[in-house]
Amino acid sequence: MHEWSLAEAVLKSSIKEAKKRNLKKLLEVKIVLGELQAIEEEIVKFSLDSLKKGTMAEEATFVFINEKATFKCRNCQNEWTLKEANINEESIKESIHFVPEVVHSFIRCTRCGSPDFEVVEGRGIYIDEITGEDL
Amino acid sequence: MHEWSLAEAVLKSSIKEAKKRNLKKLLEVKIVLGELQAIEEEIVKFSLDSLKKGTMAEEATFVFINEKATFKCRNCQNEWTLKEANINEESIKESIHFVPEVVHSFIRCTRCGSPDFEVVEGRGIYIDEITGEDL
Amino acid sequence: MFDPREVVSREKFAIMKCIIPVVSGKGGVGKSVVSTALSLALAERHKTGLLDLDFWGASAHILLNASDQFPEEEKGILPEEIRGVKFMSVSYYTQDKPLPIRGKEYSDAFLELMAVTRWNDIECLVIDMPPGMADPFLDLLQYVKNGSFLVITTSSRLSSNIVSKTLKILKEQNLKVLGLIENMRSVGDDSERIRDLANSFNVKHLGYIPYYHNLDIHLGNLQDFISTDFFQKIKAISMGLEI
Amino acid sequence: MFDPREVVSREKFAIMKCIIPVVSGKGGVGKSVVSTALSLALAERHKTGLLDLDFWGASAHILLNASDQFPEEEKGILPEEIRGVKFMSVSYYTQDKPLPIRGKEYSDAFLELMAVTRWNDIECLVIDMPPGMADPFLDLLQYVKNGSFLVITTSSRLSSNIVSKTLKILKEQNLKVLGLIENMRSVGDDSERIRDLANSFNVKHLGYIPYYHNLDIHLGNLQDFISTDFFQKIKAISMGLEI
Ligand SMILES: Nc1ncnc2c1ncn2[C@@H]1O[C@H](COP(=O)(O)OP(=O)(O)O)[C@@H](O)[C@H]1O
Ligand SMILES: Nc1ncnc2c1ncn2[C@@H]1O[C@H](COP(=O)(O)OP(=O)(O)O)[C@@H](O)[C@H]1O
Ligand SMILES: [Mg+2]
Ligand SMILES: [Mg+2]
Ligand SMILES: [Mg+2]
Ligand SMILES: [Mg+2]
Ligand code: NI
Ligand code: NI
Ligand SMILES: [Zn+2]
Ligand SMILES: [Zn+2]
Repeated sequence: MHEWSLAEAVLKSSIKEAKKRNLKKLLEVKIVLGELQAIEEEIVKFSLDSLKKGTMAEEATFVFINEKATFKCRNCQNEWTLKEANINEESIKESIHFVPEVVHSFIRCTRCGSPDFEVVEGRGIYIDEITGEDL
Repeated sequence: MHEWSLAEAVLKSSIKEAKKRNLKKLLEVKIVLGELQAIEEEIVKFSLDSLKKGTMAEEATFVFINEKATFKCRNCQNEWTLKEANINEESIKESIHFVPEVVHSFIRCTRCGSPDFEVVEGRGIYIDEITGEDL
Repeated sequence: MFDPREVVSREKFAIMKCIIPVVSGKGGVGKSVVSTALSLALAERHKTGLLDLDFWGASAHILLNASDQFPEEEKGILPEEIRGVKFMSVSYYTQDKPLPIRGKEYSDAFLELMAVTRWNDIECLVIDMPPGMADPFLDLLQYVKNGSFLVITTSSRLSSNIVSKTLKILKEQNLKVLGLIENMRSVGDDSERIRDLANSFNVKHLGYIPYYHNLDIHLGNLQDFISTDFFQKIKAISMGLEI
Repeated sequence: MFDPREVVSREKFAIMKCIIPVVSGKGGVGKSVVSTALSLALAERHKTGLLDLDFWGASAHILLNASDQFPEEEKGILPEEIRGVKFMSVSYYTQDKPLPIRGKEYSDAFLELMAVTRWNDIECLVIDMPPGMADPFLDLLQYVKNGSFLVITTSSRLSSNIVSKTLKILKEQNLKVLGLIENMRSVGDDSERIRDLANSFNVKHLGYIPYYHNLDIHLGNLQDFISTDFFQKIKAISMGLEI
C-alpha cells in the first residue's frame, strides 16, 4: 500500500500543472505505469478516487496506460525485456517495487553480464497528459 | 595545437564506422564544431588532410558545420547563449578549449546563479555523418 | 508528460523546519559517523529523522544496526524508528548488494524515496551525503532550498582543499552553513589550517574531534557507539548548533 | 552521428601493457596517497603515468606539487612529467575551482581528456579513482578492459562493507584484481576482518599500512613524501605486484 503516496503525488502534481495552464477543472489524467515498478493499478485508482474529493479533480477520470519494461546495455548495446530478465524471487520484486533503480543490484545484461544498463522504458509511474476545462 | 589529436580521433572513428558499413572509400565527413570548445577549423582541416594520406579517406572532403553553444539551467529552466555568458578571460577560454565541462567551474545560470546547467548544444566536436563508396 | 514525484519531494523538504545536510566534498572524513551521532543526539530533544543519501556507500544502517526487513507501508513508507530516529536508506532495498548506478539513476531513486517516505511530524532531518559534487549534491541544491549545512573536514590539506570548494559553492549559493567540524585531529596537525579556512568563508569552526584509534571497534553496536567519547563530542557540538 | 573520442579512448587503453586502477568504493581510505606513491615507486623501474580521474576531489596534483600552467601541447596534450611520472588531471583546467558536474558531464570530460592526452610510450598507467560506483566506475569498466585493479580499504567495517561490494563487481566481471591493501591500521583493529574479506573473494591481502599520525604534514612536498615510511611501505608492496 505505498501506492497511496504515489497517487497523492499524481494528484498534487496534476493539480499544480492544471493551475499553471489556467485550467479550472481537471477532466482527465493519463497515467503511465511502468512494468518494472509493478504498481497496482487498482490501488492507485482507488486512492485517486478517494483523494480527489473536494479538489478541482473531483470529476476527473484517471486513465492508465501500461508500459512494458525494456533494458539496454551501455556496454554492448544489447536490449532485453523484463520477462527475459527472469526475476523470480519475491523479495527482489518487492525491492524493485519500492525503488526501481535497485534492479541494478539484481540483474545484469543478458548478453555481456554488465551492470551498466539503462531502463529504456517502463521504469515507473509518470503522467502522460492532463485535460481540463478552463472555465 | 591539441586539435591534431581530435583530428586523429575524427579520422580513426570515421574509418572504423565506414568499415562497419562495408564502405571501401570515404568521400565526405561532416564534422560539427561546437562553439564552446572553440576548435580551430583550419587546424583540424589541415591535420585531417595530412593524416588521410594512404588511408581509405585519401579522397575525402571534410565539411565543417559550426554549432552555437547554448546552456539550460536545471534549476530554473532559463536558457542562454555563450555570448550572454560573457567569458572574457583568456585563461578561462583556454581551459574550456581543452575540457569543455570545466565551464561549470567558471560560469553560472544568468538568471538564478545555479552551477547546475546543461550544455544543450555546441559543446564540442562530433561527426554528423559520413558518406562513401561501397566499391 | 511530467514527473509526479518532483512536486511532492520539493514540498516535503520545503515544509521541514530544520534540515541538516552533512556534507564535505571529501570522502572518509566522518560524514556518516557524524550525521548518525548527530541524529541520535538531536533525537533526545527533537523528533528527528536521518536520511542516508549515499546510495553507493550507504553506512548509517550499519551504525544504527537497522533491520533487514522492509520498512512498514502505510499510505507510503514509514521510516524505521531506531532509538527515536526515523531512518530511511536505500539499503533496505538493495539487500546489501552493490548498487552500480549512474547519476541519472541516482536522481530517479532519490525522487522515488522522497516521494514515498512519510516523515510525518519530524522537526529535524539530518541528511548523510556522499562525497563529491555530482548528481547527489546538485540534486540536494535543487530540491532542498532550506538546508542548514554542516561541513566536515579533517585537518589534512587533502581534505581542506576539497572542502574549500564545497564551501565556495554553498556560500555563493547563499545557503546557510552551520559551521565546520574538524574531525580526526592528531597531535601535530597544523592547528591553523582549518580555522583559517572557516574564517576565510566566514563560517564557524564548531570544534575539533580527536582521532580515536579505537572508534571503529565500537561501530555496529548502537549502545556501544553512544558510549564513545566521539558521540559525546558530537552531542556537545549539537547543543550549540543554531537550528 | 557519432562521437570520435570513443574509439580512440578505448584503443589508447587497449594497447597499454599495464593499467592499475586504484579503487575502493569507499572514500578517504587512501586511494590518492597510494596511487601517487605507487606511480612514483613504479617510475623508478618503468615508464609510468598517473591519471587522476577523481574530477570532484582531485588530490594527486597536490601530492605531486604539479605545475599551475597548462601542460604542453604537441599534436595533443603531453602530460607533465614529475619525478619520472607522466601526470594528467582535470585540475590543470579548473584553476583549482569547484567543478560541479553531473555524471553525464563527467563522462564527457573523461573522454575528452583521454582523446587528447598523449601518453606515448608509458609502460604502466596508474589511475586514481573517486569513491562510489557511479559514472566514473562504470565508465572505467566500459573503457578499460585490461585493468589490474588495486583495492584499498581500512580495517573498519564501514570500509569493508563497501569494499566488499566493489570486489563483488570486479570478480563478477572477471577483472584482474592485484589484491587488497589494508591502510590506516591501528593497534586494536580487528586483525581478521580484511584478511577474511580477501580470502572470501580469493584475492591477495597485499599488506597492512599503519595509521601514521604525522603523514599529513608530509604531504605537498614531494621530497618529504618520498621520505615517509608510508612511501616505503607502498614501494615494498609495489615490488611484489604481479604486473
Ligand atoms: N574522530 C574519529 N576518530 C577515528 N576514526 C574516525 C573518526 N571519525 C570517523 N572515523 C572513521 O573514519 C572512517 C570514515 O568515516 P565515515 O563516517 O564513514 O566517513 P564518510 O561518511 O565521510 O565517508 C570510518 O571508519 C570511521 O569510523
Ligand atoms: N596510512 C596512513 N596514515 C595516516 N593517514 C593516512 C594514511 N593513508 C592515508 N592517510 C590520510 O587519509 C586521508 C585520505 O587519503 P586519500 O588518499 O585522500 O584517500 P582517498 O583518495 O581514498 O579519498 C588523507 O588525509 C591522507 O593523508
Ligand atoms: Mg559516509
Ligand atoms: Mg581506526
Ligand atoms: Mg582520492
Ligand atoms: Mg592525520
Ligand atoms: Ni506497494
Ligand atoms: Ni588547442
Ligand atoms: Zn551487454
Ligand atoms: Zn537558473
